[in-house]
Amino acid sequence: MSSVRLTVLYFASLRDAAGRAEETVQTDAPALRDLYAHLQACHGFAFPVERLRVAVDGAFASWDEAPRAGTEVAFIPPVSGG
Amino acid sequence: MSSVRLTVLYFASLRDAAGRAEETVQTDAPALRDLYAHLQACHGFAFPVERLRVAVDGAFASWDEAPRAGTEVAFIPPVSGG
Amino acid sequence: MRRFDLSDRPFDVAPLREALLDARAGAYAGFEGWVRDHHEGRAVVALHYDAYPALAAREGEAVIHEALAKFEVLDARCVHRHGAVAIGELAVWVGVSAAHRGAAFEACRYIIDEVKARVPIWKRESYADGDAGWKHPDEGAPRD
Amino acid sequence: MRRFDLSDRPFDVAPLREALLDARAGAYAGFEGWVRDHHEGRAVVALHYDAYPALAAREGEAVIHEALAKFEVLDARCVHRHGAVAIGELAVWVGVSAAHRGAAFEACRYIIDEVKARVPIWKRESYADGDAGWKHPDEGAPRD
Repeated sequence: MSSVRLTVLYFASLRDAAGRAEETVQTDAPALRDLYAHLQACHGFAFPVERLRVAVDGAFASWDEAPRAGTEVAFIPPVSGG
Repeated sequence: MSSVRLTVLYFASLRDAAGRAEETVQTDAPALRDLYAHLQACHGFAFPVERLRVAVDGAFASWDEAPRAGTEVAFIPPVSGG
Repeated sequence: MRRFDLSDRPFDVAPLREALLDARAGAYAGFEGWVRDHHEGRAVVALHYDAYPALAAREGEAVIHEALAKFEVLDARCVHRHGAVAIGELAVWVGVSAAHRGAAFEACRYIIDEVKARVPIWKRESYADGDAGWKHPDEGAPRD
Repeated sequence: MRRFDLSDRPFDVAPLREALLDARAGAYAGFEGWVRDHHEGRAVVALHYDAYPALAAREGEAVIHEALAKFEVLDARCVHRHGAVAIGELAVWVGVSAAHRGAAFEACRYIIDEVKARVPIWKRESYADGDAGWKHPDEGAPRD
């Protein structure tokens, strides 16, 4: 299992909970789902993974994808535009 | 059966067929339905009464109503606003 | 207050729309019917709307009051042109304000559908080939 | 051509609407979402929209292209505010032009429903009592 460095973006209440809009993370999580679980524990995010979507480099992605080095990962809480 | 004098208004293709926007009519028709039948024969209106509505003094009325003196009767062909 | 009007000249939608907006209104739905340059494949060069103004006003107001009663909306207005209308001009406008969007859309749709079906206004199209005619849609025909 | 935009300042609907109208367009349906002064009975004093612009642009364009494919419409646009928005300001606008009104209404409704459901934009309301909070609606909750 290789370790990769990537950027994580936080929006809305996740940003408030994390206290930052983004952070650089070094991770050996096998999938984005595991990356979220780790960061959820760090920052105390309230959302279970089922209520979020995940995006990589500005496009929706699957939680089963492996984190890739140099990408921008965003956890997308339920949206409320309009 | 008394005879009454009233005004008839024509719109759209009925006006074209009648060659006028309104006319004063002296009628002893028992109902507005009969008044239309008479004027249809005079002017050669194509519409059967079933395709029209009738209005008296600016409000929709029943074809069974008796014509009343001094009123304004309008035959309303299928509308096409919008 | 009148909520349905006939206008014998071009009118501006902006002040009508603004009059419908207030701090309670989260949603505004609008509909505009424009004079097209064609109808069923024929080139249209001019358009004229005939109307029975007294009955149109009464029936138009009735339609809007039905919409205000049926749907959870704050206000609604409709203006329809009367007389000669040029290609590319606005023929009819409907605006509805509401707290929520569902009711705004439904009331707007209801008003334009009922106005087209019931309000005594008739369209006469003149075609590029010199022909012209009043539109008297069949009752059973699909509403357009 | 971009059909979905985020705007970080108030924008004027008039030129956007005009750009949608052409001689083929008989029908125009518009929707506007305005910032209300209340939400579920609480007085709202300020509003902020957060967005993930890259993904919002992609997802907003996808929604509009879906609408253009699903419904017989000529064109459609949507603009959504981003950042601080004052009470009484326009938060989102959708405009659709079509030959016929049914498709215009349906596409307009589709776009605002999908934008609200899918595009990564989040609303933070500040209340008169000093409280504030991000809106993260339950997935199963009725869409508003």
